[in-house]
Amino acid sequence: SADADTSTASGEDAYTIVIVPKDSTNPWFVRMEEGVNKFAADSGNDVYQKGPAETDATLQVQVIQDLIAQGVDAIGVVPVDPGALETVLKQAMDAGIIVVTHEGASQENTMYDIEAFNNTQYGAFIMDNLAEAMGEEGTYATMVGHVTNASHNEWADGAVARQMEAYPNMTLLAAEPRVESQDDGEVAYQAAKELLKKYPEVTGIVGTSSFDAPGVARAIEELGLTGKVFVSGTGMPAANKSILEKGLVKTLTLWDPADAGYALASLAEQILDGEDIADGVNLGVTGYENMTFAEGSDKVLEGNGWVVIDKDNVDSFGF
Amino acid sequence: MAKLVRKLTKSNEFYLLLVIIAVSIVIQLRSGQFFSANNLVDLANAMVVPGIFAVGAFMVLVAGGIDVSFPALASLSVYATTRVLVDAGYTGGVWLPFLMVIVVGAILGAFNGLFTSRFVVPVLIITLGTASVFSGVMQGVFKSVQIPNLPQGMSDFGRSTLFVATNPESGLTSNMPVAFLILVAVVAVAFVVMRYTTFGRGLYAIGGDESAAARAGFKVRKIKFWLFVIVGIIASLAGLVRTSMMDQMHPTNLLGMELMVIAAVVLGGASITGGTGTLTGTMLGTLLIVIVQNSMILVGIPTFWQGFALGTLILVGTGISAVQLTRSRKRAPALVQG
Amino acid sequence: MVDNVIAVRDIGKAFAGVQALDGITLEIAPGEIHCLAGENGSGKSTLIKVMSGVHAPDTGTIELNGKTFSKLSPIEAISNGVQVIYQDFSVFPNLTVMENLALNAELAAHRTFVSWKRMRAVAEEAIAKINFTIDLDEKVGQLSVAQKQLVAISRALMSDAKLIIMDEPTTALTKREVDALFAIILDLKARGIATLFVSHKLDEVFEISERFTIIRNGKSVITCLPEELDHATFSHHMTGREFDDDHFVPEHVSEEPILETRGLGVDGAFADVDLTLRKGEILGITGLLGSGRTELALSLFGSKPADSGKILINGEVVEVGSVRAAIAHGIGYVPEDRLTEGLFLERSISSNIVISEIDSFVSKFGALDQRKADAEGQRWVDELKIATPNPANPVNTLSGGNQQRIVLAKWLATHPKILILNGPTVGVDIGSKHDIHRILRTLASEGLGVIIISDDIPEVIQNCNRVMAMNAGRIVAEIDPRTTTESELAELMSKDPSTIDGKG
Amino acid sequence: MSALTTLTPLRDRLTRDPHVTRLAVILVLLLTFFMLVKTKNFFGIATWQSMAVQFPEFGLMALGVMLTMIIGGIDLSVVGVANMTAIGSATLMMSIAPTGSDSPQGYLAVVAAIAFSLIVGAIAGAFNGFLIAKVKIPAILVTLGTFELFTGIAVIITGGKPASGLPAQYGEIMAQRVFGIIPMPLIIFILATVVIALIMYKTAFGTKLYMLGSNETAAQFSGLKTDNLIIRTYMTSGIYAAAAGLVMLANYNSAKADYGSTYTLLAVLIVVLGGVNPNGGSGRLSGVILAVVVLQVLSSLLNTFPNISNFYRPLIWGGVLLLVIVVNQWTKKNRLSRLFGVKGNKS
Ligand SMILES: Nc1ncnc2c1ncn2[C@@H]1O[C@H](COP(=O)(O)OP(=O)(O)OP(=O)(O)O)[C@@H](O)[C@H]1O
Ligand SMILES: Nc1ncnc2c1ncn2[C@@H]1O[C@H](COP(=O)(O)OP(=O)(O)OP(=O)(O)O)[C@@H](O)[C@H]1O
Ligand SMILES: [Mg+2]
Ligand SMILES: [Mg+2]
Repeated sequence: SADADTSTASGEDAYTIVIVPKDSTNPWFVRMEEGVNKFAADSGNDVYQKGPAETDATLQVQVIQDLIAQGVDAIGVVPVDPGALETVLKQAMDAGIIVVTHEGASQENTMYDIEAFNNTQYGAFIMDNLAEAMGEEGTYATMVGHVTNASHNEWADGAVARQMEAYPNMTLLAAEPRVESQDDGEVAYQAAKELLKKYPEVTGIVGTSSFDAPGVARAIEELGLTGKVFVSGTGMPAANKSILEKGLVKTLTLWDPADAGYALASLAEQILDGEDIADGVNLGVTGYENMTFAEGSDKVLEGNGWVVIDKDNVDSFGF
Repeated sequence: MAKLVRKLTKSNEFYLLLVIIAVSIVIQLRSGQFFSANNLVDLANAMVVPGIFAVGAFMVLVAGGIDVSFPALASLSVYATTRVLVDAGYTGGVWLPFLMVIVVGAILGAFNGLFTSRFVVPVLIITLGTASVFSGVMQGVFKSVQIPNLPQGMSDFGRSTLFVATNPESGLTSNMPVAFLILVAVVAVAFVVMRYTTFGRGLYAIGGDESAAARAGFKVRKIKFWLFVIVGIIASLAGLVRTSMMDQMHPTNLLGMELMVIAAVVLGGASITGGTGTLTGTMLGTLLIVIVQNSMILVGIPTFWQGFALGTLILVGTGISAVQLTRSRKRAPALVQG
Repeated sequence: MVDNVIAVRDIGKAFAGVQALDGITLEIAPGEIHCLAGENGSGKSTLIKVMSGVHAPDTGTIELNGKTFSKLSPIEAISNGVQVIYQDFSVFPNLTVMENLALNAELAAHRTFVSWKRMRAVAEEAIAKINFTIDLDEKVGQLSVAQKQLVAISRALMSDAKLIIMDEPTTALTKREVDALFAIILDLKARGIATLFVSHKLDEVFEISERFTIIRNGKSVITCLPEELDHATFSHHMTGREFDDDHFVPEHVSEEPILETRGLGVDGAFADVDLTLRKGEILGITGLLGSGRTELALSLFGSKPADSGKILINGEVVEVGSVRAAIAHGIGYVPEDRLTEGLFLERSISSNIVISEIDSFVSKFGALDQRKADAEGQRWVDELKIATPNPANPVNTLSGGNQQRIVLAKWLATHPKILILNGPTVGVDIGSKHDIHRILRTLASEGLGVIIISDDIPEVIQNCNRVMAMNAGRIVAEIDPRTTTESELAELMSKDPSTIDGKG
Repeated sequence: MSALTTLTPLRDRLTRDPHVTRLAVILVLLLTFFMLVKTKNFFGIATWQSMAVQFPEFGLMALGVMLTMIIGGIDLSVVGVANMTAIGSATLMMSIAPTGSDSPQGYLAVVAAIAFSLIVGAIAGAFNGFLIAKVKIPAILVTLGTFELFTGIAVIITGGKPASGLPAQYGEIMAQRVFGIIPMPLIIFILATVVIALIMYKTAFGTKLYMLGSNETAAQFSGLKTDNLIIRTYMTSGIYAAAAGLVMLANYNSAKADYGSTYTLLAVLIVVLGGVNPNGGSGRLSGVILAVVVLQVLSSLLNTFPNISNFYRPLIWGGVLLLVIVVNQWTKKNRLSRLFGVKGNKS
């Protein structure tokens, strides 16, 4: 039926809107595609998602370049790396293509960027969850996918800032403030084990990548530190059901990527329709119904789209 | 005795062992943790997957080829297995997943084997092609995504432990996974095959001189074909172990490991042109890389410096054995014989 | 009538464009010692490969053990009692002597598991058979060419062969080893085992063979008994040309030596070597394997610089610390093993020839004048009569004799003043051999200083005006070849060194 | 006259090497398919411009890898060199011409950065070459180690963040369209190809590379400075990788330690698809160039099909490589069936 939709929509006045995620194996973007497809069905436009085969800025640029060459109407991007995309997104806009981004607050060459939330606030929220688990005291470290990953580092920075202002009894591990999981559950596991062996004072780890929390949780369980050391971070419900249920992780945070995908496509369509984008714009999905510009910005639209999952509500999401 | 010393100083394994000992001592001095029981168990744990892969890479190197397809092969066979079992709601023991990855691994290995045995083209070229095909099939045809919940048997296997090592000081515990036995078994079987079977000696013979092997009556094509079937099985076992131990199927988790594994085997003294190398060297080479990769935080190397440190260590480690080896070969008396 | 151990009839075999064999028929009786002779590229090796199942013939049949085959597999050939010692030995350089010797037996017995104990026993027995001592645990790649050859020979002799085919088995053997091999062949004969033998050394051929088959351009020329031929007619059948044997007499020898060494030595290889070479001379250096002759050559060529002593060129002490230094001093070196040390097999003939002087075809702006380089290649191809349709073809399209000329051409192209040749005619047929000797003589008469290192005694006796014998790392004698017989020289080479009061 | 003499051997080479001919046939078939199925895209200049911006990045790396493979080695460090040098030159440019500088200052910065980048690339390559030739560590180990090392240096310099904020002049120069249509990266790639062609076929160095790759011992015995050759080869590869880094710096207007992480294997794939023997001694530039173009056209073509996931890209690349292997063998043996026939005396 989706096919039928596309074929009828490819008529004269249907728009071609392409959403370019960071990669496509990650369940995150698989979920995002569901939102994109839903928008395609709702709007009747030619809307689809096409990402690079691996999370790699250069590959993502190539996908966008090819889309420019094909003359699509709008591109919605989740940048692997905003800096790397500036040139190609500028080319796209110069070619008259509508460009919007998601998770790219620092992107200059975009018309609008939508954020499910503010990165610093999101980091703070992760910290709040970790602090609660740690009883607001103890030493912690932060873990990012790669030190080169911008949003992970912003979240981690936000988390540290939040601890500074709100949790005086907690300290950031000075020797290893930030470790890498290389977006790999096995590396997260090995690194966490090393960290906990070398620094017995560490009782909490701020995870950011969706691979972090499960990997760290495995290490905590194996080292016999369940209930003594805690991890928080981002993760999808289904992928983390078991660690939540075992109590290895109390809470994880996320926003529904399907909604973000829907909102991104919807924003692009509104711009194409010539609608005025202003504070309070409604992108048609929960959490994105009343978007406001971030402080001092006329590009970054923030919603309030994050959710907390714990062992009680983990089954209620359906993904 | 003198002969033994000469043999020792000519062997790559000897210098590698010295390097490993030196590195361990440095780590011990810097962290005080290296020789603790639970750290050693952690290293053994981290060694399982690269170790199993290394055995396969070693066998291919001996026969004179470089196989870069094993991570893709393992990913595809384990993904297919897990997907089918999860979709079928399989809740039984781990024997079926094992059986399935062995069968799928053997079939994919046979695909490699068909090409390598029938075409006079370096294995590196062929496996670059098949690796792309394998990962393309996994990601494109199977539309691979993470599988968060594994069949119960695989989860249980991944969690089962041989024993638990406790650090008396910190009270931390590390589990020696049952999967370590798979590494031991693979190494043991490979040792027997490589040393005591005509097939294994055939691999060495082919790596030494392929046409001489054919003239001597080795069935070169057949041996190459079965080599890749075996390597397919070995790689798939590694993949299944990794997936079970992670308790999740991440389709791309293994990809990109090939170069590090091959480097470990070459570090262990296997020649990239074939015919030489030992399993001992292979395991030592892998161990060195695993130690280095898993001791950065212990040693206190800041995250930003870890890539630099890893690169330096690879170069220093390989450099020491290379220099020593050239030296001892030069020192050895030239052919004097009456 | 005695059944043949093998008979091939009307064999034809073509390789992309080359008719390597054309209607060859050959029969070998049990216990017969049969010699297959022919120039380089006449098809001998190809015929052997057909008989041993490596190549399938295009036409013709092979009769073996009363069965007729249109083609064989290597295993079929082996199990029917055909054993081959290939020209390239077919050894495994990465395996030990023991395995090289014993693996075949394990394979032939269709074993799944090998036993190292059994293999050691088998290997010990094999080397005992031909009376040669060697470390069974040494890697074959570490052995000298001659030792490799002996390994290949002992391996072939192990099985229950009915026919042993030897493709140039004696190329790297010294007289003593050749004698030992002949004793073995005669012993085999006594046990009813036939031998098919390819060699380019005429003396040997006449010494051992009972019957000759001579082929030329892939066709049989004659099959006859040794009595029916002498050296000259034999050579004539092979090449269609006439040769005359004479001693080399230098036309003009300079007063001043061009090359001298004083007390030259390399630890563990040779010591106290004093030699003098003048322009116009051909100096022979001969010695057994391990006598230090190759190391001496390598140290003169800078590849294994001397540990002690001096080298003088034109009376001046020079440092020959590297190959490039040697070349700069006008020294050229034709190495022992042309395949591994001399040739770039997959590259073109002309680039092989010009490589050592390639920098001279570079213009001021750094551009290589390819046409000039090709012309130079073509010039040497013509000059040395290298048989090729096109100098752009890769070297591996040529046979051994022609390959050797390429190595020679490479050095002549650098206009050397001193040319050192290590085994210049190993594996080269009489025609080519003769041509190469002619070339060397001409070069000497043009004022070059030539050193031939060889254990082919007739070669040095005929082509050198002075010969030095090396034994156990020392020069033990210098002889005048016109007044010394081959056997005297052979004795000097092989005597127990302690009984000779040599220099130092 | 001179153009004629350079052209003739080129044509000779094209027709003499069947592998290259086959790649050319594949390309023609591919283009025909493209033209028929995606006519609109095929005739749009934008399609070609976007390709011309993309392939120089990995194409330049492949050219360097090609040289190292011709001498029987390999260079896995190209991506590390590219990122390290790009970061270095970005940092340099920003310090010479911080935001707000005037344009002469900016151009000076650009020139200095380009020179700096190529020099650092040469040094990095020479370091590889030194370890391979003098310390005698296998090339695969050396370059894997230096890949980690160079990437590590890039991470240390930037703390893992992108180096951005380049003077506008850099982007301006690199975004030039020569004759209004040809993108700068393509010009750089063509220039680099011409240079490498001259090196390979018009200098003694080129000939020596092939000889060295064919037989290292014989090369030594022929008086070639083998160590020096090896070092110079890796140096050239380093320079080409640095050039790729400069192109990436322009394409992304920033440099970062982990850009182009998929290019290592892609470059190797291109070189072997182009017909270079990984054991050294043979292979042609024309084959490698064709392989670059074939892969680029294939992937751009794929991107025009919304329904075909990018995951099919490796599948198709691998498929093309295997296909070429099969076809090569086929024509060598005349009949493929013989390949699968049983050897023995059953005929
Ligand atoms: N596999 C092959 N492919 C192409 N040509 C070949 C092949 N093998 C042999 N030839 C050609 O066949 C001819 C006969 O070669 P063969 O090796 O039998 O000569 P030969 O008599 O052994 O010479 P030599 O005395 O030099 O050993 C030569 O012209 C050779 O180039
Ligand atoms: N399997 C093969 N494939 C390709 N070429 C071959 C093959 N076997 C032999 N040749 C070629 O055939 C020619 C003759 O081969 P062969 O090894 O018999 O040399 P040869 O003629 O015996 O040399 P010589 O007697 O001078 O040592 C050589 O040029 C060799 O490269
Ligand atoms: Mg021959
Ligand atoms: Mg011969």
